[in-house]
Parts: sequence; structure tokens; C-alpha cells
Amino acid sequence: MAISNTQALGKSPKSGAFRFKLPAEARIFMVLLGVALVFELLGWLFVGQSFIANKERLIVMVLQVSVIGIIAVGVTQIIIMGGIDLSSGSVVALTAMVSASLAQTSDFARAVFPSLTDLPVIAPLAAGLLVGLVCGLINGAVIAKTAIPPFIATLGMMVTARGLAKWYTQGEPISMLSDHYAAIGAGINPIIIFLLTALAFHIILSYTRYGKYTYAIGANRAAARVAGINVNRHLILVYTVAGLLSGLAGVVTSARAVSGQAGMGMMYELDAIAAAVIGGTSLNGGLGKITGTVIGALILGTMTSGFTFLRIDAYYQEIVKGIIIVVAVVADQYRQRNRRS
Amino acid sequence: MAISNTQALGKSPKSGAFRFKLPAEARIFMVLLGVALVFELLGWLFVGQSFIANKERLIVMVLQVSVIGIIAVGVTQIIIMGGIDLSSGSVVALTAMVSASLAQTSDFARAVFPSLTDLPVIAPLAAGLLVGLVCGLINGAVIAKTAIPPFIATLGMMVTARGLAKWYTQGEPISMLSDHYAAIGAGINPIIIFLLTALAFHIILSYTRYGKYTYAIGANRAAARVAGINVNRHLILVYTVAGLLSGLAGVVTSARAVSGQAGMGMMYELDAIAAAVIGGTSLNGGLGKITGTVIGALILGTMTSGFTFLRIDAYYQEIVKGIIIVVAVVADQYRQRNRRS
Amino acid sequence: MLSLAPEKPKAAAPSHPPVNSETLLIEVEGVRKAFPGVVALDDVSFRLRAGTVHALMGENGAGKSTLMKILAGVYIPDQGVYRLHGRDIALTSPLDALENGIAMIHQELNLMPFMSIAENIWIRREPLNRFGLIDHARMYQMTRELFAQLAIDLDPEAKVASLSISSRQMVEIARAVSYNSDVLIMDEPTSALTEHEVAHLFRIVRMLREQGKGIIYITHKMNELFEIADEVSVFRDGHFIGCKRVEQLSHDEVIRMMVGREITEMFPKTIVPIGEVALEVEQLTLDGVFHDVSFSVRQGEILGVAGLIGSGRSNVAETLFGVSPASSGQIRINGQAVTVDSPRTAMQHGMAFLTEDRKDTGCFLNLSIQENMQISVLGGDNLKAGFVRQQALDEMCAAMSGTLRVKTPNLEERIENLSGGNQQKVLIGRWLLTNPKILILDEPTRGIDVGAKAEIHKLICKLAGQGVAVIMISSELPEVLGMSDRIMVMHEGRVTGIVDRADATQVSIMTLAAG
Amino acid sequence: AKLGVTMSAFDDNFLTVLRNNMKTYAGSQKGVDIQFEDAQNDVGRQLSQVQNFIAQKVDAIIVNVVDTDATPKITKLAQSAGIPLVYVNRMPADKTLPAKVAFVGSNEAESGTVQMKEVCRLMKGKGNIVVMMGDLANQAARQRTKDVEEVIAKAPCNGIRVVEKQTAKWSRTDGRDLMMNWLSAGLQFDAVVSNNDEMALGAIQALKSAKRLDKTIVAGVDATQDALTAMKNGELKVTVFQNAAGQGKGAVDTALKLSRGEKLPSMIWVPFELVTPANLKNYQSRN
Ligand SMILES: Nc1ncnc2c1ncn2[C@@H]1O[C@H](COP(=O)(O)OP(=O)(O)OP(=O)(O)O)[C@@H](O)[C@H]1O
Ligand SMILES: Nc1ncnc2c1ncn2[C@@H]1O[C@H](COP(=O)(O)OP(=O)(O)OP(=O)(O)O)[C@@H](O)[C@H]1O
Ligand SMILES: [Mg+2]
Ligand SMILES: [Mg+2]
Repeated sequence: MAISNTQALGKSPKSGAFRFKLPAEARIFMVLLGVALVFELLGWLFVGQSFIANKERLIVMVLQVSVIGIIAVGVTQIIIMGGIDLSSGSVVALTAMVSASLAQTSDFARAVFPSLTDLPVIAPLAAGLLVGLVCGLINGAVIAKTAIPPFIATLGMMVTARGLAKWYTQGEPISMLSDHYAAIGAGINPIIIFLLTALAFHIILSYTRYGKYTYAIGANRAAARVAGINVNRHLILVYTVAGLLSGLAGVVTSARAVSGQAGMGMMYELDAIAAAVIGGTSLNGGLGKITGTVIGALILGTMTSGFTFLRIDAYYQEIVKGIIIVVAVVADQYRQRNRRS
Repeated sequence: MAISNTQALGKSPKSGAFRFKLPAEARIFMVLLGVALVFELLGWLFVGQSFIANKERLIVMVLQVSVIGIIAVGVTQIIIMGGIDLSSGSVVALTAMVSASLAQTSDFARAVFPSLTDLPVIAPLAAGLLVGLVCGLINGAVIAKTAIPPFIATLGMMVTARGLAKWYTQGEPISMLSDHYAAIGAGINPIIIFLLTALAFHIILSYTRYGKYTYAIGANRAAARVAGINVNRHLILVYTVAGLLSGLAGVVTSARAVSGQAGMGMMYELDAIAAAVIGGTSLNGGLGKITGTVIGALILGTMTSGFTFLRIDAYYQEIVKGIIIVVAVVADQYRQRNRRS
Repeated sequence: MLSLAPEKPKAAAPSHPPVNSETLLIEVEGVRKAFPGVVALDDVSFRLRAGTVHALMGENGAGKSTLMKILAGVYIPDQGVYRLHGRDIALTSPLDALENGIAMIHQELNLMPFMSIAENIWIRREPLNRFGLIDHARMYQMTRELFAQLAIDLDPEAKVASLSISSRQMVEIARAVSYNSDVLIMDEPTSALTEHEVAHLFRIVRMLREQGKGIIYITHKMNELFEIADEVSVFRDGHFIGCKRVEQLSHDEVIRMMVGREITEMFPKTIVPIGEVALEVEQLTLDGVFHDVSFSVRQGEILGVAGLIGSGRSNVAETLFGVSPASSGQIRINGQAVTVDSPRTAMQHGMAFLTEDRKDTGCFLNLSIQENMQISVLGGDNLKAGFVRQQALDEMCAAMSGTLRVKTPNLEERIENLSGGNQQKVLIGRWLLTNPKILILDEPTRGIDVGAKAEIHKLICKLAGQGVAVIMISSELPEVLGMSDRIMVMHEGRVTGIVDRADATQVSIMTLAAG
Repeated sequence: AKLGVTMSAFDDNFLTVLRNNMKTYAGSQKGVDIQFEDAQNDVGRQLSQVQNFIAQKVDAIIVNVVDTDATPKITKLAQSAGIPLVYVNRMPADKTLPAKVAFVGSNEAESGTVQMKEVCRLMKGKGNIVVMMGDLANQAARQRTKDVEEVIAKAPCNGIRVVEKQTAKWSRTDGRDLMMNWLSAGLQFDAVVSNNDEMALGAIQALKSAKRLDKTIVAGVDATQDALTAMKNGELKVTVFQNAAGQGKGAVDTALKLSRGEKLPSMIWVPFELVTPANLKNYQSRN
């Protein structure tokens, strides 16, 4: 005698398998297409040119969200695990400062570390990643060991890391960076770094235990513990990975601007969270995909370029951006519900 | 081999009833006292004067967190109800602009509404409160009707309201406000407004149905609905109240500065949330007290004054502030646990 | 093997049946565990032999789950000796326990809702391919094999969120079995299962016993005890009372050991005069869930609702109470047609609804007992100028918890710290305070011990005597048969029959339930 | 002609005046279409905005740079796209500006210098000052503070000591709170030197309620409307005027000329001007 979950509802037990069901990412992709098409249409109506058929614009659309995207890849994992990270933007600033300070050329008289100029590019890169990693590690360790809400732990890190970034050179920006370092942020390199990072973590989240643990802890932390997962260790690990990615984002930002500044990355954490959530990651944990986050970031990028393209005043841009964030998430939820019932 | 050979604690199952148990607020008050005492000690050591025994300093300590405090009274209710509000800072800016624009005197040539000058002070006050109320109402309605996470709904409002604040006068600051209006923010009036608001909502949360429902929804939303609470209506109500309080904060801010500026209230939402959480409100909902939030705000104010008093560089202030936010919450949790077992 | 704990006075001298120590899997002695305000376990000893099913009995809050959580590494005891296969051991985490061959099915479901059945079962043990990546195909295959062995018919790729509670329980069972551990602890595994699944579970349990595993089985259901268990240990108020072979015990003896007094009547049904029709339902339909449900219930009448898991009983109750409003059909209360679009309106019509899932839709876990109990009566007389009349409410709550015998140090205690059964009593109290005219109870005695169960049954009868119309959904057939005036049976979202008390038998109900 | 402008911030008082001047002036020119973007003090965002303008194929780009250290990259982007570029208000860090790139504005190093020199004159070269700094992540804050320190390092102002410097994040309320904290600590000073007018106005409010204003010299930078009013009331003694109209008109003109291929000097200076009660009426209706 078998136990079946679908006796009622007049459904055959297997019907679920055959039902047509779009994955969440495909739904979000539709939103992206929709947004792009609206701009295309308005473009022909009001600007007299195509929005999409413009290679440079397509590049900028992705380029301008590459840094946010790299952060969002880490933030997505944290949110899936049921956490939140408010410190990413500040960590970007701190790593940008540290790595830039090790990437200066010797022909600059006022280098931060006059004896540490003309280093091979690996040095600032490694230092930046390390700083990010340490920040993430601290976030994770504090959250795991003290059980305070991640919101508070990372809020503390947000304030502290920003302070450290300003303190590092007393607010002075760092410039005269080597060409090799600048190359990290030149041309479409940020895009490549972003997409490779996303791809790597897409695979890791879908096909490794690291990924399964992340989803399991987010879906039900007590259950994950009972199933034998070392929840605290995994928590620390994921926050560390996210810190590392914020570090990478910091390196890319400073390489792109060929300068390190303490004001960098301001509010990036919110854009990264927005990208993840627009991309279908649930703030309640347990649900989300890197692919969704990539599309979420692209939606933000398309919007920014689209507004500029339509010559919409900056005020209206902000006003509309807020509304669109909400509408995108509402639309996604609505479709999700419709498909269910 | 025994797992532990410690003697039984000799507690009978009933001992709990007689156990001495400090309320959460008393514990947080200890943190406040601790912080103040540290500054007092350091003051005698390094500055040669008392930190606490200084009437003016005591006033500034409260005054500088009055606006944050007013916001935090609303935010606390939202967090108790299981929500979050990221829009408060931007709503402060928007209401500051709107109310300031109705508080201008006629002897200023470039008033925003030349025909609406020299209005009685009730006009800008009412307009400010109304704008805040509407923002909160929109937050609540969106959250209740669409069931998207409050984080996203209020993030959208945060971006949009800031955009509206900038758009309102195209970024132009608003000045030449009437003396009556300025009086709202003069002297210790902000403190009085803050404490009265806090007292009112302390009573409301503890002794009215509104309060009980707020806690119940935060503790278990589904159960609250089944228990006969109109959850959606209450949700809208609480967000509206919080919006109203942000509006009040906006009026006080602009009256205090005798000017309305679109950049006002930046990041206030985070300070308000920090005040609530330091004060013992749980981000998981269902737990928290206004008294705790008031003390939380005072901790932040004491820290700011203390740092200036000790002449600590701004960088270090930020670095230490982040750490203290974390330590305060950790300490509170730690004591809570100790007292329990 | 040294315990310094002082001897505690005990209600009955603990007695262990003579055992051959070589077959002892687990042995604990002098275990103590205290929570804030409560000593959950005090100087408790327990032994588990290989190849036996060892039942654990005791009232709600007796400490059964706490002891099991200690055995499974979830809690670390304050004090005590723990021996596994004769070796001293100190477990520090659930993982530790699993690695030492101890698996546990918890009283509360512990699954990851958004993950597939297979992912839930093999978490931490996923099969990897040669690149070190997870081999999903093989994982599904392994799940199918496991399900074939246990004769469970679920799609391994289905998300757990889409399963009914009973199916989820079966997934838990399958996962516990998949560990292939020496010791399997089952904490009330059947509280969410109906007869069919229970019988099925027992086959699995017997199979494991044949394989020489030790099984600890916690239940409040007396019949299960005599059907499946070899030995039984009884607990009361955190103390170990005794351990006997089941053959040496009678039904009444077990109850006496558990409760410390006699309970004479199991289903204290009293026949009361039946009044007017209080609630009448016609052609009630919720699209895709249940169809054309029609029935009526009179004042003073208890209408039992029986059916297999997933037959839609809970959905009907939810719709009646406005949790998920009907798509068509009519509800009449006292002859008046009404629209019930939210629980609030339902309450205004005098209804009350105890839901089946107390964790999800019942308790406010971090609020106090008192606040939990009074939440639905914060209106009318209890409100003065917008303010709640706290004193009066507190007195009402105190009286109600007295009546229901809620076991707690005080009413300010968080409900989270109560045992499951006591939580249930608080929720019943919440609804009784509203003075309902129509009371809908969904699995009112799930997870409740015999003593409390009898009290709740008495209470239901008393309410019926006062003219309240009662609808009682239950998966426990003896309860439905014992308590109801009439029994409505559902199958696949439709009513298959309404049987009078006189005509109802186990067989007739089961036949209707099977469709 | 289509012009794209990226401003470092929309909610900065002086920059708003500058932006409005550009807008009005561009509106008065025939066939000029001007579009503003708000970089919200973020270099990354500003770089993207420049790149968006390039994709847009605007005729010229005007940049009010967030931090001058990032200008070489912006210059390179515009240059390789062949689009004329005008930096306005904040001077680029590039060693030399290539063709089709120009700067219209003042030398930031002047503002703090002009301000402090006047304060020094009022203090007769000796006494104590407190410095209110803007957000330290912001270039103007650092530069102006440095200017102040350089002035008092040399004769005739080396009798002046900085007893305390602290940030008040450019804002009036923070300025007021900071001043109250200082006063409560019993700090003794003869002058308040603030990186902008807003913080100076906050300091004035606090000093006024502590009845210390008449003994204290307060100095700001920007010459905003409120600041000029305060000066008229005798509360503010020193501020520094930046010619927003001149910079705005100059930037638009330069951009238009460059887009027509005209040759221009690469640096077009619009100097800072000192404002004191003596010359106040020359400025009252200018910003
Ligand atoms: N985490 C906890 N914190 C505080 N008290 C607890 C906790 N867990 C259990 N208790 C208390 O310990 C006692 C024993 O609870 P336990 O859950 O072991 O009972 P049980 O025998 O399993 O009851 P039931 O049959 O209702 O499940 C109860 O009084 C309960 O209130
Ligand atoms: N959240 C849900 N998502 C999808 N299907 C659900 C959900 N809840 C219930 N169902 C399905 O609805 C049907 C009816 O469930 P319902 O709970 O009403 O039945 P029941 O007879 O009360 O059974 P039980 O004894 O499990 O409560 C079942 O097939 C169940 O799988
Ligand atoms: Mg239990
Ligand atoms: Mg049910």
C-alpha cells in the first residue's frame, strides 16, 4: 500500500512532472526583455534611434552593473542562506583603497608606501582579495559565534569598514596606478570578470555540497543542523566567500577608475540586494539562483542606460527607479502565483 | 565516565516563578550606563573634566538623536510587527522639503510658492505630517496588497522619495522660514517632541489592542490571521503610523536647520534601526519595547558626544561606532542568555 | 560510571527487565537537563537493546523529547552518563550522533521546504561524480530505490513544500531509515499519519527490528504501544518511572504509571439534547481542492470528520472559517445565509477554529502563554477607551489554564518553552475564551497525552452540553467513533457519506474513506 | 547640439546653483539640448554616465567630477570616442589636458586659502580656531582643510592654533550638534572655520543659543543665499564666492565651441572671490 501525496486535487501523482513550468529565471528574463522592449519602443517614438541595436550601449549596460553584479553573486548566496549583508559597499571602498595603495607606480612622488611601488599586479590583487576575505570572515564569525542578527553584524562592518577606508590615507584618494593594474578594469574586462564569477558560483551552488548546504540552511536552519550540517562553519564560509567577492569588486572598481577613493561603493550593498531580489532570491532564505541575480543586475543596468537614452531628468530617474524595483518584484510574484493555481 | 559531574543546581521545577528577572530594558540601560561611565573615566584621565556632570552636554546628547529617535519609535513598531523600513531617511527629506516650502516668509523674493507665504505654522506642520503619512500608507498598502518583502517595498520608497525630494525644487534648498516654524526645532523642543512621542507609543504598544496586535503579527502572521486579526489592515496602519512619525521627524529636522534640503536624513533609517535593535527589538519580530529604543538612541547619542569630548578623530569615531553597535547587541544577548540558564 | 547526583524520591521504584548487556545499544544514567525555570529531566536512566522496539510513554512535558534530543546530540545534558555499545561517549552535535549510528525523527518536522525530496533525504551524503560535482540523476535513482524498499510512492524530484504533512512525515521516515543507523529514534512519528500510513510504518519498523536495530518509539497512542513495542519505559515530570516488557503490562497499568492515578473513561461521551441547526453548508466548493461539500451540524451535536490524509478535511475547515474563502456554495448560520471571507467575519458569526498545525498557524512562539491565550478576545467588554483591560483578561486566562491544567511555572512564560501538548491546551483555551457557538477542531488531541486527552474530550462534551455545535476532524478513528454523534467521511475532496453514531464502525468508516 | 552633463551630486547647494545656471544658459542658446545626470558622489556611477553619453553620441560632455583623481580615465574615455569634454568647477588631475578637453572653474586650493587669510586678518594673526570639515571621503573637504592648515603654518598667521577639527558631514544640523558638543566640552576658540556655509550656519545657531556668537568669528565657503542673509545679520563674517553663473556659462560655451571644432585654451579660470560684510551687496543677488 503506497503513500501518495496527490490523492486529492484530482491530480495523477505524476502530473506535476509533465506540467509546463517556466523556471524562475526564465520569468525574470521576460521582465528584462520587457524593460528593454519598452525602451526600444519609446526610443523609436521619441529619440528616433534604436535602444538595443547599439553595440556601445549594450556594453555599457552590462559594464555599469559589473561591479554590483560581482557583489551580488556573493550577496545572493548570503540571502539564500537566510542572511543579509549591508557591508559590501564599504568593503569595496576599503579594498579599493588597500589594493590601490599597492598598485602605485614609482614615478609618483606622494605614494602611500613609497617603498612599495611598481609591485607586480598580483600583489595589489591578492591584498585586495585578502582584505575582502578578512572582512567577510569577521562578519561570518561574529554572526556564527554570537548569534546576533546578520543585519546588525554587517551594519557594524559597514560603518567600521567605511571608517577604515577613510582612515587608511586620511581620506586622501590614491592615484597613479600601474597600467597592469588599470588593465583589470579596462574595456570589457569587468564584464568578463563578472560573468566568469557568476558562472563559477552558478555551478558551485547547483552542483556541490557547498551549494546544497547553503540552500538547506536558508530553508530551515534547525533542520539543517539536525541533518548533521555544521551550520556555523558553513555560515562563516559563505560570508567569507561574499567578502572575497566584495574584495574582488573593490579591486575592479579601483582599477576601472584608476584610483582608490574612500567614498567608493557607497550604497552598492542596496543595489546588490536589489539585483538579487529582483532576480528572484527570497529574503526569507532557501530560494534563489545566480542566473536570476545576473538578470536582476542586467535589469538595473538596462534601466540606467534606458533613462539616459530617453533623456529623462535625473530626478525622474530616481523616482521611477524606486517604482520599477517594486513593480519588478510584484510582477514576478504575481506570475509565480498565477502559474501555481 | 560522567559527562559532567557538577552538582544539581537545587532548583525545583517551580523556582522559575520566584526567579529574579530583569526586564530587557533594564539590561540595555546598564549598557548605556556602562558606555557613559567609560567616557566619564576616560574624561577624568585624559580631558580632566566630567563627561556626565555637564548640563549642556547632557542636552546635546539627547538633542542630536531626537530626530533619529522619533523615526525609531515608528521603526520599532514596524520591526516588532516583523517588517523593516528603509525609507525613513528619504521620507524625512521629502517632508522637510514640503513643509519648509509652506513655512516661508513673504519677505523672501524667491519663495517656492510665492502665494503661499506667511501661512500659520499649522499649515507646514500638517502638510509635513500628511506627506509622511501618505508615504507610510503607500509602503503599507504595497506590502499588504502585494505581499512583497518590506525590504523591497521600502527600498523602492527610499529611492523614490529621495528622488521626489530632489525634484521638488530641482535640488534648490528652501530657506527663510518663519520664526514660528523655526520654534518647533528650537532649544530643547526636539527633545520634548521625541520623549512625548516615545511615551505615547510606549503606552499604546503596551496597553492597547493596537499594540497587542502588532506583537502578535510579528510573532506569527499566519496565526494572527487565524486568530481573527485583520492582518492587512493592521499592517497598513502600522506603516502609516511610522510614516507619520518620519514626517514629524522631517518637520523637526527642517525646523531645526531653519531650512529644507533634499540631502537631509541621509542614512537616518540605518541609525533608527540600529537604535531599535540595540534597544532589544528583534529583527525576527514579536519582541521589543519603545523604552528599549529610547535607550538605544541615547546610547548612540552618548557615543557621538563622548567621541567629540575625547577629541577622537572622525575616522576612529566611525571605526569604533561600528564596533560598538555590534558589541552592544552582543552584550545584550549574552546577558540575556546568562540570566536564562 | 559515576554519578554524584543525589537519589531523588520516586513515585515508583524504577525497575529494569533483566538484560544481556552484550545486546545493549544505549545506556544512559543519571541524566539531568534543566531549562530556564524548568527541570526537564532529573536523574533519568534508560536502556535500549538491539533488535527491540522500545516505546517511551509519558504525559506532555514528561521529558521524552528532551531525553531523545540528548541521545541524538541536539542537547548536551547538564549531567549524566551516556554509553553507546558499552563505551562512554559525549556527543556534541547531531552530526556526532549520526556518525555514531544514531538517527532521529523529530517531533517537529525538520525538512527544507524548497528543496526536492531527494535533496532532503541525501543532504550531506549526496553522490558525487568524478568531477566532484553532485550527480543528481544518481541521487534520484537512490531515492527511488529507497522508496521501493519502503514502498513509498512519492516523486523524488518533487519539492517538499508541495507535500502534505503526512507525506512530509514519510520523507522524514525515509531519511531516517536511509542513514542505516543502529539506533533509530522516532518521536511521535504517527501524529500526522492515518491508519493506512501507520500500518505501513509499522511494517518498516518490524523490518528494521529484524535487522537487529534498536528503535525508540514515542507515542501517545495506547493501541500502537501494544501493537509494535517490545519494551516500554515510562516517564513522569522529568523522572524515570519504570521499564517493563509490554507483555507484562495492561492498558490501565501503563496509564497509571504515566499519570499516577486511574483514568476510568477513555471517551467520556455524554448524550446531550440536540437543538436547532446551527450551521448548514451546501455545495461548498473550493476550486481544485474540494467539491460540493454539504452537511449540517446542530447545537449540542458533535460532528466527527474522518478521512484519509489529504482527503481535504482541513481545507473544508479552513474555508468554513474564512482562511481560504470558498469559490462557490452556501454557508448558513442559524438559518441565515452568510459570506465568510476572513477569520474575522467567521468569529463575528460565533465560530472558532483550532488549526491542525500549531507551530505554523497557532502559536505566537515568542509571546507569553497569557498573550497567546487572550489574543482573540481583545474587543468588546475587554476594551475600555481603546485600552485593554489587562487585569480582567489575566484573570480569565489564569482560570482557563487552571481548567485545562496547563503545566507551566507561570503564565508569563513564553509558549515556546511549553511541551507540545501544553501548547495545544493553551490554544484550545484561546478559542474557549471567545465563547463560540460553533467550534471547529482540527486534530484537537494530536500529540496530547492520554490524561490530557480525556480532559479535552470531557471539555468538548461539556461544551456540546451547553449547546455549542462542534465539528471535530480527527485522524484517530477511536476518537471519532467514541466522541461523535454523527461522522462525515471525506475522500479526495468529496463527502462520501455521513454516518450516525449507532451505525458507525471502524470498517464502515474506512470503507467510505477509501472511496 | 546635444550636451551631456554629469554632476557629482544633485543635493549639494552650490552645485545646484551651478547646474541651474548651466540649464538656464543652455536654454537661452538656440538648438542646444542639455541633459543632466546625478553621479550621487560615486566615481563608478560617473564613469558609467560618461560611457552612456558616449554610447548616446552626444556632441560634448560636461563633467563636474566626483573626485579629481579619476579624471585621467574619464579623459581617456572621451578622447578615444572623439567627443569633446569639459570639466567644470573641480580641476582635473591630468598633468596636461589633450585637445578637445578643457577645464572651466576655479582652483580649489584658493577657496580655503582666501577664507583663512581673511579670518587670520580678523584675528590679527593669533588665537584659537576650530575647523568644521565636510565628509572626509570628499575632496573639497580635504583640500579646504589643507588650505587652512597651510595658511596658519606661515607668517603672519602662525600665531593661530587649531584646537579641534572634526567632521559635520556638510550638514547644518550636524554642524549645530558638533558645535554644541564642543561648547559643552568648554572648548575655547576665537573663530570657526567651516568647509562650507551650511555647517557654518549650524555653528552660528549653536553659538547664538549659547550667547557666544558675538565673541566668535564664523567663516564659511560658497556664499549661499542663507549665508549671505546671515552675513547681512552680522552673524557670518567671512564666506567665499564661487561664480556659479560664470562657471555654468563658461562650461556650456566651451562645450559648444569645442563641439564646433574651435580651438580654445585648455584652462579657463573663474576665480574664487572673498565675501565680507564690506562687499556683501555686490553678491547678494548673484548666486
Ligand atoms: N528549549 C526549551 N526551553 C525551555 N523549556 C523547554 C525546552 N524544551 C523543553 N522544555 C520543557 O521541558 C519539559 C519537557 O519537554 P519535552 O518536550 O521533553 O516533553 P515531552 O515529554 O516530549 O512532551 P510532549 O509529549 O508534549 O511532546 C517541558 O516542561 C518543556 O516545557
Ligand atoms: N500548502 C499546500 N500546497 C500544496 N498542496 C497542499 C498544501 N496544503 C495542502 N495541500 C494539499 O491539499 C490536499 C488536502 O489537504 P488537507 O490538509 O485539507 O487534507 P486533510 O484531509 O486534512 O489531511 P491531513 O490529515 O493531512 O490534514 C492534500 O492533497 C494536500 O497535499
Ligand atoms: Mg515531545
Ligand atoms: Mg488535516
